[in-house]
Amino acid sequence: MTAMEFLMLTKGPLFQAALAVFALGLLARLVEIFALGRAHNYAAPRGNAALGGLRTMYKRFEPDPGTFKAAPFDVVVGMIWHVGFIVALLLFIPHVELIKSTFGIAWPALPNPVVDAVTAITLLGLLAALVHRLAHPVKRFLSTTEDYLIWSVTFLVMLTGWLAYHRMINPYPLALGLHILAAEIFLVVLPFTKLTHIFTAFVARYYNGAIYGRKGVQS
Amino acid sequence: MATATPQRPQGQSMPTPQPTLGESLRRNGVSRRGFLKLCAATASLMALPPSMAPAIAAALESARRPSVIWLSFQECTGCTESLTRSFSPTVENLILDTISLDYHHTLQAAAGDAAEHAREEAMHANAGQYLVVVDGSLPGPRANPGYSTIAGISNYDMLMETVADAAAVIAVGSCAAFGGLPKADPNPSGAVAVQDLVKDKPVINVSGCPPLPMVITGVLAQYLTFGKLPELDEYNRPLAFFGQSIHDRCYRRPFYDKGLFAETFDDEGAKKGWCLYRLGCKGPMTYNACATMKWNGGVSWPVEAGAPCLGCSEPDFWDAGGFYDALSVPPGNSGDMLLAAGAAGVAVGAGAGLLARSKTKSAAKQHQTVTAAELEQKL
Amino acid sequence: MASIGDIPVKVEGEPAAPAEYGNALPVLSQVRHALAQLTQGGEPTQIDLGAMPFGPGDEDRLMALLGQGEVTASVDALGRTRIQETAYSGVWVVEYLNTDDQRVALHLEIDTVPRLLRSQPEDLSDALAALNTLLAASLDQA
Amino acid sequence: MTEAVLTPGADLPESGADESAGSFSLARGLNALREEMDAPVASFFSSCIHCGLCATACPFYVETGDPKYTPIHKLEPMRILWEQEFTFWGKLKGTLREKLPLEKWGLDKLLAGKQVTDAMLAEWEPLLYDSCTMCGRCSMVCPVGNDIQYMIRKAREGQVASGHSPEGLIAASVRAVNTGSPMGLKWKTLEVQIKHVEQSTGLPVPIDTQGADYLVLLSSMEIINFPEYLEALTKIFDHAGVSWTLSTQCFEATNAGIQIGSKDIAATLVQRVVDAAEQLGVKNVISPECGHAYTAIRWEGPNAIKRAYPFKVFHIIEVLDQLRAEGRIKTEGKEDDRLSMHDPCNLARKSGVIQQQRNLMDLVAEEFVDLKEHGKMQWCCGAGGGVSSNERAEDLKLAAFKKKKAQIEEVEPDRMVTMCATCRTQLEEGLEEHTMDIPVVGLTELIADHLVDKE
Repeated sequence: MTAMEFLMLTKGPLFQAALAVFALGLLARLVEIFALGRAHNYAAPRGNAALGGLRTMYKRFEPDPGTFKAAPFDVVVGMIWHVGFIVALLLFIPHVELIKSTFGIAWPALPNPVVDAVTAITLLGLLAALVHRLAHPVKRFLSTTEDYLIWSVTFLVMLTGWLAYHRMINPYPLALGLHILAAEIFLVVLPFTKLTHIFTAFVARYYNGAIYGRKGVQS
Repeated sequence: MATATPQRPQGQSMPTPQPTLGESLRRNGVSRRGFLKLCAATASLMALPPSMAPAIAAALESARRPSVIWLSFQECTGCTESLTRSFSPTVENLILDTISLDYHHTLQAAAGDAAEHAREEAMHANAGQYLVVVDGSLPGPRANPGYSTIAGISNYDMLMETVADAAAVIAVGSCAAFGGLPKADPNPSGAVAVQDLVKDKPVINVSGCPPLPMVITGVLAQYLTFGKLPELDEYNRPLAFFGQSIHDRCYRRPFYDKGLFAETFDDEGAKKGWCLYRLGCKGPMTYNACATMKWNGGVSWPVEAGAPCLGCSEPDFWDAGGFYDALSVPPGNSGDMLLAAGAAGVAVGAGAGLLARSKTKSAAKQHQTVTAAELEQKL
Repeated sequence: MASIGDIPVKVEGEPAAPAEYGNALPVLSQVRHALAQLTQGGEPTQIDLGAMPFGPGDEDRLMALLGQGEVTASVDALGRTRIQETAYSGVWVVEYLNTDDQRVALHLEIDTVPRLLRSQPEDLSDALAALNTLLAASLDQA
Repeated sequence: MTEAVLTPGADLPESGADESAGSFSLARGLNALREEMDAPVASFFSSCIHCGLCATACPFYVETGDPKYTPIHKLEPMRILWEQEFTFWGKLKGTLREKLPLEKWGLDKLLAGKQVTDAMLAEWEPLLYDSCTMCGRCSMVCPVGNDIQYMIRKAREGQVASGHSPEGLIAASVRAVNTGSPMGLKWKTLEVQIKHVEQSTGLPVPIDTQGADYLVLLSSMEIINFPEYLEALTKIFDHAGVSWTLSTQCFEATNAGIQIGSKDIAATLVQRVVDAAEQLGVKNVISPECGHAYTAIRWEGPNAIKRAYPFKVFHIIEVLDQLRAEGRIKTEGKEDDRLSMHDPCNLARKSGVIQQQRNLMDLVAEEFVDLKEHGKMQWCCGAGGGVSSNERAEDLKLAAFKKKKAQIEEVEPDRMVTMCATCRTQLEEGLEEHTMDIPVVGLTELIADHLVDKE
């Protein structure tokens, strides 16, 4: 297979397939969660559950000062690479074009050198996160194969993207194809692993906020 | 230039050993300075650094004219048009005068049986030495040969017969090199590229739709000069011309790096000459020499004219997504598929969720009340 | 063969001033480097400007930066070749033209004298032989 | 089938009462866990990426440094069950394991699924009970928003049903159901104390007063360790002119069922409170200075008995602050030493009563200083959630207290104030263990001490 055939394969049928698996899997997972439902709560509420839920969806982006003090590395590195990942995903011009063509919506993007720098920082952040996972007693204790799997999948997407941007893999169709393939692996793996947290974290935060919001506490 | 193409008199047998290029130049009264100039221009033509000129001079001095047979199959004659519009007639003529273009059914004066006879004769006389240039793709061995024939001979038969005793094959244009437009989806004629059929001879691909004229002559010049095949990339294209991407050599590259893009063909960015990536430029994945050699005698080239690179020198570029869609945009309609898959996901999830829910419900039904009495048994 | 300039095109309004794409300065610094090499080790350099990814205006800008020097020469062999010394001694613009006066190549040469201007060794011996023949014939006549 | 159709749902045979302890089984435990699965649990388990930040919020991990005390790890059996039975991916894996010769293909390890076994539940018992007070601090810090405490409470249902709950809590539950008090306290004992209060205050303690505004509940621990509470309450209510009563039918507010994690036991105990309140026709029920009792009656109770109450439930601190706001509490003088406060988890973080106690402190304290992390981010004393009733957890309980101790040392108070008998006992014992001379007082008593004498 030539590099161009590989690129066409990843851009064409594989992309469609990955997108299909992703959409199907993710929605299935989400609906599966919601379908479980919740028991009716008979206790008289103190506060507004829905409002609390919505607030917590946002609030958990800000770490509380105590957690920052206890685990500054987690907070800073975690924040950096998550933001970096999202910036690279949503604000890189080729990605904006891709989203525009797929969903018909578009937004302003960042200059390439900015995304490049953000990506480099994100890669370093991910490496640091891995080292931390291997070194920190709690993280090492908790970590399963799946945790390392999703790290690898995430890292590969970023790495191949960065290498393709810098044209460090030749010829370019191969570089781009590898990046697209990595993204497809990411999409396919997402619904079936804890990568779903990208979406379910907001559901979880909502429930957390609603449970506490009902009791009058902003969690 | 084309009219200057030499036609060997009919029926004449193989001539006595031809003079070298150096000899024939001197015989024509070309001075040493003229020769130096020719070498400098040839170096430029071959995309070699000027410092290679002495080596070129030494090589050209003893170069002998090779015989060339040019076969045109499923093509639009664009490649020939490109070649005949080369901008530097002097150098061009010298190169083409030096080769012996023994068969080219668009350019040659002979027609019909005489033309075919010329081809057969050249093959016979120069067995193992001649070059075959092909433009156009051809119906593959399993396709209906009737899609393209010349003088009642199928393209496939003619190619295989002609190539049998060739020294090398040069596939000129994206059709010959990769199948091109005829091979584009759904490929009704079963078109294939030359390299799909010729496995036992070196094949040099000079892709492009059409290729830069200088690249065509440059490859010929290289063969003529050094008598050997140039270094090739993974698509068998000469690295000298196809070693770098349009993107890497594009004068608009700084705008890409700064993130300045034209978003429509008439916006401020387009007027200021910003990067055309978002307008579908395939420069990043396209390997060709347009950005430096340019077209029309160095006047301009597509990107300089404000048009995104179509990626015409790459395999299957017709099927590689819309010409005006950004490189990152996949071909096909993902949106509808996404909706369908999403709907299926909702259905699957609802099914799975309801099953799970019924599991909690049946668990609740099977609930055995914990009582103090039974707890007491544990103490 | 008609040149592209012969195609009748009417441009309405003033043509826009060519933008400058910033590729002149890198070449200039390459020239500076080559000149330093020439000064230190006597090693000449040739730069093929045809291989530069110039945008519209870049070449004009480079030429304006290099300026004009004292020497202008023309070589008539297989068409004209224009040779122009720049304002910087040792930096030469060499433009090769074909018999139709179209540019075939554009080089910068960083050297004490451009190669093409020098008499070539092979031509020297030919010249000597020719002179000998001429003298012999003249002496015979005399 | 016919029977099932005729008696839909509810009337399945009550199996517990007459069966032996052998009826607690893995199957019953797993069934109990299945009952507890809901959308929040599924979203929580889907979201955990093992960042381990919950560990930094847990006093048991912070003070021992043992990774097994990481809160989310305590839920591993429940997570395994969820993944296997409540995700299509898990079910698919299960089916593949069953139907395909994975071992032949060398894929058995890849798709290997851990099984929840009886041994596993036994192993997790100390993690779920001894090293967790269900304080909910982890639920506040989890970046993806997992309410871990919510799940711990649910996981304990499975532990009880599988027979893997601590002896101390079982005993407390049995006593609570059988005698009306987890400590086996009878009304007679309380009656003696009531007499004593009436004598020392000269005020009547109303008992079984029909139609009173407030039904006052107590906790056994208060009755035994802190008899001052009832006296203080009597004085304040007399002072503010509150119509209140005790009930002979039910005086105990605490709920061992909540702690051990049995909604059945919890329902039995809550039902007694509801019956007493409904019989007396009170408008409000007051939960005493006890944390989990408030959670039990206020939040879990209605769900345990599956209906809303015809009365409102308040913690005593809420009532006092209401009276203060209405101007019905007149105080004089203030404590002049440096006072700090411990928020009980159940009251503050888990119930939203945070400002009220501070309003009351302003009333009676000259120099009140909050611990650095307080309110919803307070640190647990280490004794709640049944840990104090679980003798096996004694060492861990004291270890966890070190976090509280460090917090107290930071602000160097002369005395600590709190409003939960369990917290108060733990603070007293813990401070004594570390030979720190910092007395602990209940907020209600502190208010009572400063009431303006009636004319």
